[in-house]
Amino acid sequence: MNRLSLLRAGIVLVLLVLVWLILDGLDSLLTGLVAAVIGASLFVLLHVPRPYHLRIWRLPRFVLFFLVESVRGAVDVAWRAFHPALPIVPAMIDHGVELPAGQPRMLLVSVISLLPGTLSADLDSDGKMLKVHAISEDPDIAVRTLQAQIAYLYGLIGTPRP
Amino acid sequence: MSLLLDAFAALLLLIGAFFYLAGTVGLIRFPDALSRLHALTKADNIGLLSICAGSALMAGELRVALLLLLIWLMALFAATVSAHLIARRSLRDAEDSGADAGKSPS
Amino acid sequence: MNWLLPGLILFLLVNLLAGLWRVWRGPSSADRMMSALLFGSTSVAVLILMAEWQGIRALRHVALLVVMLAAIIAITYVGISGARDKGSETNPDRKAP
Amino acid sequence: MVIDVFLALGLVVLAWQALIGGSLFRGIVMFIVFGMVLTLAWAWLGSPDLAMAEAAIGAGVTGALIMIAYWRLRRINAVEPRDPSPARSRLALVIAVLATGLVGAIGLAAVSALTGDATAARVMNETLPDTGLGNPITGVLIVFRNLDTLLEVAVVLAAYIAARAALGRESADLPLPPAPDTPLLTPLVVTLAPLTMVVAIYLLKAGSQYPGGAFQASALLAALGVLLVLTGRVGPAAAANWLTRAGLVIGTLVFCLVGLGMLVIGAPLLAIPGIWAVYLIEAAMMISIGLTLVLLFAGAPGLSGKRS
Repeated sequence: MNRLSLLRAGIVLVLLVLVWLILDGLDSLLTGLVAAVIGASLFVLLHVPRPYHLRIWRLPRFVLFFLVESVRGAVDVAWRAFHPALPIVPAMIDHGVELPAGQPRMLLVSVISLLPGTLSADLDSDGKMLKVHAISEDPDIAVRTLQAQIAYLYGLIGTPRP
Repeated sequence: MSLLLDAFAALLLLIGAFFYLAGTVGLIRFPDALSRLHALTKADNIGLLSICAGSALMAGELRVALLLLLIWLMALFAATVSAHLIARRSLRDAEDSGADAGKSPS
Repeated sequence: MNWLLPGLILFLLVNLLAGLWRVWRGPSSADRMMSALLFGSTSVAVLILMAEWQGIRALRHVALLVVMLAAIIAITYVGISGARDKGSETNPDRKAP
Repeated sequence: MVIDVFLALGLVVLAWQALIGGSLFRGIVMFIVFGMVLTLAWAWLGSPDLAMAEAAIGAGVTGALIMIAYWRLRRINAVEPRDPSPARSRLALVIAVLATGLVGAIGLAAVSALTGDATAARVMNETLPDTGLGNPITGVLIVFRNLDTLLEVAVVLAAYIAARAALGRESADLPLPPAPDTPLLTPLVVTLAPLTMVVAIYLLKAGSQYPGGAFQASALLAALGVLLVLTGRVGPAAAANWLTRAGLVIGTLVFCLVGLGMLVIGAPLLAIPGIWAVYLIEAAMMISIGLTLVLLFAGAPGLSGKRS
């Protein structure tokens, strides 16, 4: 195990202790530590080394982007649901994936479903083409913006704009 | 001040309930499986966030707030993964049977 | 304020049973499954509100449990509905070692 | 009050739909939803212990077990997708009337039961502090009525043995659906697994004072096991190795050893010597029940590291 994986296991351990504190308070910290160590060893057993790691100081920006966009997505879909005419134009669009495999690509696939009007429907086997299901007109810009945001989060590009 | 806080918490809870309603309306009204999935995933996610936030304000306790945050994060994770998996499944089933599951003729 | 929490709980329950229509109607199994997931996330919200209303902390732990199980049910569904069509001819599974 | 009525009616409708379902899959989904609403009903009645057990066992693990059974039946074409309803029998009405009568009688008995001083509940509540336990449910399960609990653990073991006996030599060939090949699964498993572990251990530990306990914890662990089996991280094996065997019997074994050990030191059979024994028994039960449920899901006598 190299130093990076060790660091990751350590972070997981700290997070699990935090979860224990949330659940149990300070009553029995020792049991919590044992539980967290068991959980963290399970993590080490299961986890696959990931070559990309996020830039933690860029996380707040991404979280903000994500929150704003998912609220917009929810408002948009609520508007369409209550609209008497049901303004929905379902379309399936293939979109190229520029992000590398692993965490960045996984983040793209999962977050797309919460943005306004887009839903990740399928990723082909080599992960280069993402089928996006859309209910509004043009999902292209949304997907491109998200890709840029994720690439920026992982330090792959210098600016969060496409 | 406390009254204002309570009113804000109540507002958040009401907003949450509204989004849950929107999700259900979408689930019933939208024309095909994939569109319905849009409604559910997006509306429920914000609905739960709003309810968690309102409830955390009402409880006024850090541990409760963190637990609710954990619940929301797990729900977010579970919802996005299952939305993708179900969309994918229904798409491939449609391709297998030659039927039309939310595809436009493009 | 007293009516707010029970009112919301009732509202969400009604909402939940309205979604039952989609489980009943289908038409595809994906529709049924996603409505079940809607039930899951609505249940979580109801449990959180009940915890607040009744002052029982452990109900929030129940909510956490429901959230963690929802993902597992979804993956089971995808597994079982997935290999169904091709299963008979290709047998994609393992042979016993 | 409105909520009580609503929940009760909803449960009846869901139970009816789960049984009657127009298609078998609809029945399964109705059953899962029934489990969720039952969870809410227990929560509304103020019993988080039962709500947890129902969520984890009723909706979660049983739902997964029924789905995998459905998939296997479809594979061997044992089920016609359109006509799942069994043949009607004339006995059905008689059985229905008798069952309703029984439920009604139990309900009447429960309503008219003594709530005053003479009940066992009062005695238990008075003696509970002596045991060091704070959660009366764990008190009943492990201290006051532990012969019942011991038999429950034994029943789970018996279920595994019965399943193996019924399957015979074929059990190694029960199919499992292939793992869905999406990049999202690995992060999900890697996140859920450690978290589930911590929450399960918390439930076990909390069980002595707060809602929780071995059954809830084991159901959660079983759900994790099901996830690992479905994603191919853990596969079925043709034979149980010694570790699996030990895990299967440890619950019954530890319970019996503690119970019998009391005879040696002159205490009554199955007396519980202290809070440490409660934790020991509960931990052993958690391992056995969780493991058995996963093995029943995998339809195999044992587990191996990875599915090929």
